[in-house]
Order: sequence, then C-alpha cells, then structure tokens
Amino acid sequence: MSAAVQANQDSRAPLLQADGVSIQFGGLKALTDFSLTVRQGDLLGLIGPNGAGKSTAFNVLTGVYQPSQGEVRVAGQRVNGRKPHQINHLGLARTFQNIRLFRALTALDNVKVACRAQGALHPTGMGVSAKLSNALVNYRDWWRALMLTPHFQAEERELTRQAEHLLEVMGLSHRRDEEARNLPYGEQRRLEIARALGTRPRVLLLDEPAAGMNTREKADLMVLIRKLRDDFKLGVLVIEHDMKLVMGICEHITVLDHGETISRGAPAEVRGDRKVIEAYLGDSYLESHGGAA
Amino acid sequence: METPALPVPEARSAIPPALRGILPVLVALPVLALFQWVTNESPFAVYLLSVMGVNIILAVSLNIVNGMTGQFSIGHAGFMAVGAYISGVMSLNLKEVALSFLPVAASDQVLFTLALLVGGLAAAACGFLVGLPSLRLRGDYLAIVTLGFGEIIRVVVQNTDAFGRALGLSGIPQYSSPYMIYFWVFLTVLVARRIAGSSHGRSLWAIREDEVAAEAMGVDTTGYKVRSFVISSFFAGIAGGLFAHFVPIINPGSFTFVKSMEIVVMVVLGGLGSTTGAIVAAIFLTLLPEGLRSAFNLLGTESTLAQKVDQIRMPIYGLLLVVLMLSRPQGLFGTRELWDVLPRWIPRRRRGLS
Amino acid sequence: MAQLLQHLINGLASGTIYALVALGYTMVYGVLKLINFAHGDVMMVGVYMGYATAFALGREVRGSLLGVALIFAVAMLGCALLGFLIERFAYRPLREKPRLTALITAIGISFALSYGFQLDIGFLPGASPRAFPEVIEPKEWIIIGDRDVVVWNWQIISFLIAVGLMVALQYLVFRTRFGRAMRAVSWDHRVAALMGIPTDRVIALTFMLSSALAAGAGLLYAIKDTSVSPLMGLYVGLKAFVAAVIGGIGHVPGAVVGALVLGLVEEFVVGYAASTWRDAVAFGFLILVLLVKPGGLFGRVAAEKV
Amino acid sequence: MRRLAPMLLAALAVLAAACEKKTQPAPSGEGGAQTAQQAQPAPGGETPAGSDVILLGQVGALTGGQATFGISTRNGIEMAIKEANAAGGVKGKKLAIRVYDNQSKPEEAAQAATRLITQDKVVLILGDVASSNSLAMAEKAQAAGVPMITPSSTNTTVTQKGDFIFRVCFIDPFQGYVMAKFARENLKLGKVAVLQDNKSAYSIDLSDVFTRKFTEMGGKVATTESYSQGDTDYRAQLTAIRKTQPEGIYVPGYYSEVGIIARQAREVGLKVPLMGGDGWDSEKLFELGGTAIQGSYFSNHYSPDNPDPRVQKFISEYKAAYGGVPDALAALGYDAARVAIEALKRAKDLSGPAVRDAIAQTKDFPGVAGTITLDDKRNAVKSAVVLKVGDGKTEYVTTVNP
Repeated sequence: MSAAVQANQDSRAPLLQADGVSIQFGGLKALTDFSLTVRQGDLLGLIGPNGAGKSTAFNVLTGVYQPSQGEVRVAGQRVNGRKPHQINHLGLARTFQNIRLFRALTALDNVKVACRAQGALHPTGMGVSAKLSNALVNYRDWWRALMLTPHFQAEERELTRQAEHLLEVMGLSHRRDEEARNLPYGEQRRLEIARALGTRPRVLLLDEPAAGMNTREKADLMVLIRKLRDDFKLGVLVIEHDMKLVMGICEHITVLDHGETISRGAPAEVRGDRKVIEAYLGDSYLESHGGAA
Repeated sequence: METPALPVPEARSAIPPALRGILPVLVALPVLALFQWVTNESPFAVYLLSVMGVNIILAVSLNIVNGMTGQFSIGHAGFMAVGAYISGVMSLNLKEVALSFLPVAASDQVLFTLALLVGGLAAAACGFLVGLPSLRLRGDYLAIVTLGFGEIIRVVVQNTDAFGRALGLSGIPQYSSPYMIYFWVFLTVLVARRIAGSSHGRSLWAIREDEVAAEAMGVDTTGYKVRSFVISSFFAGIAGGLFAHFVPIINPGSFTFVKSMEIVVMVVLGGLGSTTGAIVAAIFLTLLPEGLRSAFNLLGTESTLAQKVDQIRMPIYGLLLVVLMLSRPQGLFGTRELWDVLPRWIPRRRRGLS
Repeated sequence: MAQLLQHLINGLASGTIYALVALGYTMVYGVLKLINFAHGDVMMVGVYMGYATAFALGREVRGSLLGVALIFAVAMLGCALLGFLIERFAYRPLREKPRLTALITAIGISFALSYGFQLDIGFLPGASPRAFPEVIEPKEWIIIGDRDVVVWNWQIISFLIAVGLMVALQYLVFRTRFGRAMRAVSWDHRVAALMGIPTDRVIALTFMLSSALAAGAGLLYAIKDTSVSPLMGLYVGLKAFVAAVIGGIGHVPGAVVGALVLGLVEEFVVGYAASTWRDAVAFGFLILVLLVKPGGLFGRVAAEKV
Repeated sequence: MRRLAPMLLAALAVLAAACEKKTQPAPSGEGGAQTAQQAQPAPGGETPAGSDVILLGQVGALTGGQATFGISTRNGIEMAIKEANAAGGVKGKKLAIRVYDNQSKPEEAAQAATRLITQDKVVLILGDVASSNSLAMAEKAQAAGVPMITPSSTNTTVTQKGDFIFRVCFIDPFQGYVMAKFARENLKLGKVAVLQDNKSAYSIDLSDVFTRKFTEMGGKVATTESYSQGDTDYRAQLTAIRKTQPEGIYVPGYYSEVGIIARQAREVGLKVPLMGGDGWDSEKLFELGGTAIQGSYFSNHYSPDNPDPRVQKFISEYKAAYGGVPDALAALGYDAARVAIEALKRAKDLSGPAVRDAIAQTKDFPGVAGTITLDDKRNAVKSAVVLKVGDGKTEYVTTVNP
C-alpha cells in the first residue's frame, strides 16, 4: 500500500458499494450477486474472460442498466433507479471499452464538456426544492451564456484552464485543438481518461484502458493510473484483460466468470486460485503447465 | 481539417467584458434601421426579404435540434403554425387597441411584439410537450412523432372556428417590417451562436456525438434535449408570428408536412450543425424559385412555354436537391461555419495555443 | 352491428393495401436504415404506368384475366426499373455518407416525381385526378340483409392478391438465399460485404422488390378508389410509413399488422366520428403506440451496447 | 464580435443584391387604401417589355389538385387578350399577360402578386380561384393601389379588402341559396344530407348557407358529413349518410373529389341525386364520375347550352384553341379579362386609380357568363344557372335570379 493511502486510512468511508447486485436480460443472467466496495485510494481490478460480465458490472454501477436485485450505493446514497448523469454527479466517472469520445469535438472541448457538466448544480438533489433550485440555477446559467456576462466569460476561462490542465496531466496538450477522431488510438484512450477526470470524480472506473496498447505503453499507463489515484485522491476500479498487468498494479482483484464472482482477494491469492485459472485460461493451460503458475 | 468544430472563445479582446454581451444588439439596431430605410421602396424586395428572414429563423432554429443536438425533428412547420395562429388571433383581437401613451405606430409595434412573444411561448410550450417523448424515443421514431405532431396541429387548426378553419385567418394587420424580422433573425442567430459557444452548446454537441458517453460524463441528456426543443420551437413560433403579419393571411395549407421538409432541407443542405450554413441555404432556397421565375421570364411573355414554365419550377427544385446532395453530401459547410471555409485572403480567427 | 361489420371489412380492405406499401418502407429501412420518402411517389408512377397500359390494351382486353395480369406486370416491372434507377443514381453514391443526406435526396426525388407528374407537357398526365379504368368490374359478392353489409369482388380479390404478395415476400425473405443475404445486409452491410455477399446487388434488388410491391399496391388502391392522381403517393405514402412505424419499422410482419390496425382505426374514426379528424387520430394513435412501446408494436429498441 | 461581422456582411450583400432593382416609390404597409389613392404615379405605362405593351398579371393554381381551375382561367384570359390584340389592342398598345403559379398557398399567392406589381409592373391583376389565395393577393394589390379582378373567388370577404378589388362572379351565399331553392322547389326534396369538404372554405360556406336556407324553406338536413380534399375513399361517410335515407345529397366540393364520391355513393347503394356548386364544373367530372354522376345537379355561372351567339362563338373558338368545352372558369376568366380590357380602354390613363374607377363603372357588360353589373361592394350582380349532368355534357335546367 502506498503512503498516500495509509495517510488517509481513517477517512476511508466507502465511496462506491455494490451489494448483492444481479441483473438479467430476458433469461440470461448477466451478473449474479455481485458485491464490491471502493474506497478512496483503492486500486481494484475486475477481471474475467470475455463475456464474464465485467462491462455489465460497470454499466450497472454507473446507472446505464438497472439492477434486477441488490443495491448500489455511491457516496453513501442508494442510486438504484437514478440516471447515469446523476450518479456521475455523485462522484463516479468512467471510460468505455470501445472508445466513446465526442468524435467531432476537439480534445479540449471533450474535456470541457465533462468539466462543465459537474457545474453548479445541486449534486445530490432529488427532492422538490432541489429540483426547483436546479431549475433556477439552470435558467440563470442559460441567461448568462446568452448575455455573455462577465461571470460567464470568467467561468468559461476557468473551464478552459481546468481542461487544459487535465490535458497536460494526460500528456495531450499538443492535441488541444484537434478533433478527437483524428487522434491516434492510444491518445484517444488517454483523452477518455482526461474527460472522465473532468467531472471531478471520487471514483474512477476504467474499462480496459490498456486495450490495444503494446507492452511498453501498458506499463506507462499503469504508472499513470497510480499517479492519478494519488494526485486526485481517487478510488480506481480497472477492468483489464491482461492478467499480468492487473496483477502488477492492483491491490485487490475480483474475478468474474459467467456473471458470477468466482474469486476475490489480493493478486497473489487470486493467481493461485484454481477456479480462476480454469475459467481464465481453460483446462488445457492447467494441463500443459502442471498446475498453478 | 484541423479546424475546430466549436468556436473557442477569444482570449483577448479590446472590448470590455461587460459590454460584449449587449454590443452586437447595439450595433445591429442602427444597421437594421439603415436596412429598413434602403428596402422600404420596393415592396417585392421587402416581401422576398421577409420570406427569407422567416426561413432563416426557421432553419437556424431547427438547426439547434437537428444539427447541434442530433435529434431529428421533421415537424417544424407545426411549431410555426402555433406561433402564427396564436399571434395572429391576438393581433386580430387587439387591432383596435392602442396604448394611449404612445404614438399609434409605436403602440402597434409594442402590441405586435407582445403577440409575437405570446405566439413564441405557446410554440415553446408545444416544443416542451413534443420534447418529452424524446426521453424515450430515438432517431427515426422521434422523427415520426414530430411529424405526427405537426399534422395534428394542422388538423386541429382546420377544425377550430376561432382559427378560421379552412379559410384561415385573414386581415391580420401587416405589422411585420424588415426591421422587425431581421431583428429577430439577428436574435435567433445570436442565440444559436452563443449557445454553440457555451458549455450548453458543448453539452448539445456531446449528445449529438454520443448520447451514452454524454450521460456518463454527467450531461443531463434528456433535460438538454427537451431544452433544445423548447428553444428551437420558440423561435419557430416567432417566425410563424412574423410570417402571419406580412403575408398577412394564414391557412392550414401553409403549414403542411411539405413546409417542414423544406426547412429540414435547408438545414441539411447548409450542413448539419452549421448556423451560417443554415443561413446561406435558407437564402439560397428562398431565392431559387424566384430566380427560376426570372430566368423563365426571359423567354418572353408571349410564348406558351413561358406561361407553363412556372409549373416546372417545383420538379426542378426537387432535382436540384438531389444534385446538390450528391455533389456535397456533407452539406455546404459540413459542421463548419462560413468563416472556416472562406478563402485565405479573408483573415481568419486565430486558433490553437496562444 | 351490421355497420360495424361493414366498417371492419372496409378497414381491412384499405389496411391490406397500406400493408403492401408499408412493406416497401420496412424492407428498404431494413437494409439501408433509410426512410425512403420517395416510395409513395414511386407507387404513384406505377399506377400511371398501369393506367397507360390499361388504355393501350383497350376496353376488351383489360377486363380479362390476361389483361389484368399484363397491367400488373407492366406496372410492377416498370417500377422495379424505376426503383433500380433511383437507388443506383440517387442513393448508392451516398451510402457511406450521413443518413440524412440520402433522406434529402429522397425528398428531392419525391418532389420531382409528384410535381413533375402534375405537368401537362408531353406524356405527363397533368395535375387533375383521372378515373382509373375498371379493370375489375365491380360486383357485389356477398350481401347481408338489406345491403347492410356488402362485400365487393374487388375487395376480396385485392385482399387475396395482397396476402399472396405478402406470403411470397415472407417466403423470399426467410426461405431463399437472396432473403438470407438481405437479412445479412440488414444486420450489417459492411460485415455482409466481408462475408462475400454482393451488398450492392442485394440492396438494388431490395429496392426493385419494394418498388414493384408499391406498384402492385398502388394499382389495388386505384382500383378500389377508381382514381389516380399525382398527389396520391404523398397521402398513401405517409400513411403507409406511419403503419410501418406502428408495426416497428424494419419488421416485416409488423408492417402488415401496423397497416391493418391503421386501416381499421381510420375507418372507425371516419365511420363513427368525423373524417376531418382522421389524420389527427391516426398520428395520435401512432404517438400513443410509440409512448407505450418505443420501438413500435413488434420492433425492439435495440439496447445499445455500451 | 468578429464572429458576427461576416454575418452582417452577408446580410448587407443580400440587401444590396435585393435593392438593385429599385422601383418607383409605391406605398406599402399599413394605411392601405388612403395612401394608395394619393400616390401611385402610373405604375403601368412602362413595362419591362417596352412601352408598346400593356402587361397584365395572373396568379393562379397551376399545380395541385385544382390545377384545372387555374389553367382554364388562364386559357380564358389568354383568349380575351388575343381577341383584344387582334382588334388593335388598347390605347394603341398590345396587351400581354404574365402568369404565376401559387401552388395553392396564400404566401405564394401574395409573393407572386407582389412580384407582378413591383417587378413586372402590371397595370392590373387577375385571379385567383381559391378564396384564401385571392385574399392574400387582395391585401397586396390594395396596398399597392393596383386593381385586381378575381374571376371566380366566391367568398364574400375577398372584395371587402378594399376599393381596388373586384369580382365578376356571384358570391357564396347566393350560390347556396340557389341550390337550396332548386332542391326544395324544383326537385321537391324534403330530407337531404350534406357532405362537405372541410379543407375548403368554399365548401364549408356553401354547406352552411345551403343548410340554413333549406331548413328555412321547410326542408330537413338529416346529417352533415365531411371529408378532406385529396381523400379518395368516402365509403365510411356515405355509409353513414345512407343510414339516414336522404332524398338527395348536397356535395359542395370540387369535381376532383365529387366524381369519385358519386361512384362510391352508387356503390354503397345511394341512388339519390347529388347536388353541388360551381366547383363541379370541369370536363374531368364526366370522366371521374362516369355514369354514377349522371342525373345530378349543380349551380353554375353559365351554361354551354346557352343559345346566345356570343356564348356559342366563345365556345367554338375555345374548342378550336384548347379542345374541349370551356368550363365556367374559362368563361369567367374570359369575362374578367374582357371587363379589364374594356376598363383599360375607358380609363383616362393607365394609373391604378383611373383603372379602378373605370372598372367600378362597369354596367350591363355582356359577358359569356351572364351580364355583369358591379354593385357598390364591387361584386357582380348576376343570375345563376342550374345544370344537370348528362352523358359527357351538361344540360341547362333553369336560371335562378338574385
């Protein structure tokens, strides 16, 4: 465990909690009894073979799908039934397995969209008064934008500054004004992370951030993720296909197969788990390598 | 194509920030007065400019929904009808009323503005109603709902005595002047551009690009979609009100599905998302039929062909659309604006790291 | 009660014709995700072809079975050719372009056809409606009570023709190689192309097929209402499109059910309320269906893969 | 700010382009009649085609469902102008006509009328058939002080737009009355049904007047059903009408729908006569209605059976030029143009007010569609005829005087 996390030991209330979450599509059980807790400073891994339900788990956590059973709590609030953007406002941000940038927007604008959306809105409001105040804030915002008030201009400058900072952190400053679709693949992945950071999350969910990268790029990325966790005081949950890599950086790993959690624990424990190896690598691997690696 | 799709607010400017918001309006007013004065003497120019202005408002406002937000609305004529009828009825009823503390002409314009706003707000309310299903519907399904809404409005008007049924409303006072119309054109364009340049605009673009990602990044997609419908239909209603006050007769036949399609054509032809593109396309498509008319008139007034040719305009219009789309599928400007595609000798805005 | 039955029969009769047109929308939408706004106008052109053929054949021949077959054959083949040309020159160049562009060309073609046919220059028929010759001489086949319920021969014949065409289509789509190719293209035309399916040919054939169906439907419609006009495509086309959406656009049996439901709804509105509200009710019904089932009655809103 | 500059530039460019063809000052906007009367320094006289031509304008629906009306009117006007030119023209000048299509939309009608007035500088406008379009044109003509004669807009409000607006036909209330009287007194009908076109103001007007008059005369209107222009299936309405067992059906629509309605009425078992107004009058009616429409009656402006040599000469010349028997719209177009030409001859000059005054003095003018006298409301006071539809032609039945 890193020093930063230890320093925060006492303030480690759970930021994201999944409790017995299940989801079904028709007859197919995509996720069964999934539980997970992310605290500030965590760097957790979620692994499993193709179709194991990793991305589904992400989608349930972020509100894209509604769980059939179980409960998801973000920052202590139950978020079942809330919309993704509301959950995002509670401090949960994500990237996508198949990159989903705003392709025609510049790199800078991609990040600014996220920076803004956090906005001045009442973050957790569900009641009538919160809705009303949100509406009022909203109208004031539109008015400011239409009238180009000094406040709006200042805010716009501030947003640009924040976004530029995030681009810099992700090493994308030189791409500031390029359309997202014209960026090379690896940079698109990084831009997605920058965008997610723009929403000022407390928990960051990364869906296969290293997909398509070569070994060296992957290593760099993992270093970067650690750094982000520490600098931005995040809890991070990573889906990754590459076992070796995950094992390298995650402190705690959950393994899914066919929607079920088949193993969890520290990398060393998971690595030794026979069920994991079976699921992940198939029986043939076991035979040829003669048991646990 | 290294041009950014969105305008970057200028970092430095000689104009004090407090003035920037209102300055375009201050500049526009005298320019429009000049404009009014110059055009005043040719009723046909005035009429054509009025039609053009209304079409520009319609195209630019539809572009907010279709171009910026990426929703597909094909019922814009319905919102226009709401604005036209509501403000028309109001003006008819207020025809004899004058505000005592103002000269008659000024009083008329005040009441006219009031009627326009009421019409616009009524249209905006309808836009809200139509926007609501967009919470659930996507793409072509939303499109057909907007189309259906437009048709329903038309049928309702046709069966309502207060709206003059099939004959429509006639005798609406002719309050629309190029000054008024182009002031609204200006406001519409200003609003569209300022939205595009603000974080709200970026949220709309984000929805157009990827709704799921936008939602995940904290953009209230349904809220923004409804709001874009409301704003767009407000201006469509204003356009309808202006239209009603210069034709000055409206009947349900003017607000059919075909009219809606004409507006969609302007937006797509100009390039989805490009405000200036919508303007140029609206101007072009308004002048095109009249241009064809002038061309045919050259054939002489006596020939039978010249008398028949007026009928040929519409098929030619259709074929021209096909040819235009085939030659420029992304529209005239794509998502870019006029100044992004102008030749080099016109100084461009600075961009990039500065 | 008798009146109800009569309305039911009339509604089904117009519903089957809507269905044939709606199938064209649905098929084209299926393979190209394009709302082919010119579809109704292609139908209109087909009806004029049939009209011309009927006159060329003369009064004697056109009443016979052979005559009717010839009229249908000419109109359907002619429209298949027209559909092919439109697809080849107006849509294919735009296939990889944003979907809206093809929509605008569709509108352009629609304007060109519907206004073009209003000209009275050359072979063009002029704006006013024409009486469609009685290729099927109307006979009352079933009469119940004091003409309380009347079923006409053309109602049954067109019902049978429509059902026949639908069955043939169903067979074609689900039982033949071409149908498989069509469904593959519909799923993803790029992948289909990689699998060695000649997508261009499949799409062209789909267009020809849907245009031919439209021509057949148009002829039945013209026989039913004894008239043909350049604007008929606009009216029928819009309704058929609504029917296709009600059923879930892209879904073949859905289009048929949607069309029958729409035909019945319209007939009942006209019969029991006021005809002037017919269009409003039709669209209101559509909106209602979509609010309850956002993908239409049978269509599924493809849950977007995230 | 710099962002807006090009936009303003573009706007100015458009404006400059639009202003190239500046014209003599013509009063515009509100004020209408008063301003128009003072100014208007002879908009006619100089036409783009040169000073030896007097240009007239026509706006009509040349496309759309009722295009035959616009085209018939155009033919009639064209004939009148050819005749006048053959006879030496007006004030030593030839006449010419410019025709614009309005696609049956009021805004297009207003645009075309404005174009005729401002760009083409016509001395006088003729048109349209549909009253909404005529109203839109009337607004513009009145404001510009250019006289306008509508050959066949029967809605009362059209000529109320101002003193520059005239018509050479009777008005809707009269026509509704004519058919009510005919049905009650000649056909001795007691109970009728009405089937009106809700998309057409003309049809609704006629149906309202007919219903009122017919009821006043002691008859009974059993039911009023409606359809929309462009429909092709009327079986549901007709089935409902059949239930009330009427002795006749009043269908004040256009021929394009009436023909089909007649066929379907017979099909659902309604054998009673149909009755209608001048909207029926077209050669196409016989084709669309076939045998089903035979034996029905409609009120009209003129009858081709009229033995008057003037009428027969018109008919034979029309047949020679365009083929087919002229319908009432051709006759009215012809009359309107001739009234206009006569007025131009009588007018002291070609300015708007002078021509207006000359038209207003029209009295006992022998038109092919009846003798025309314009009353102080600028409407023609004329009698109507009732025609019976026969096999490919109409038969004169009776004349009803106002």
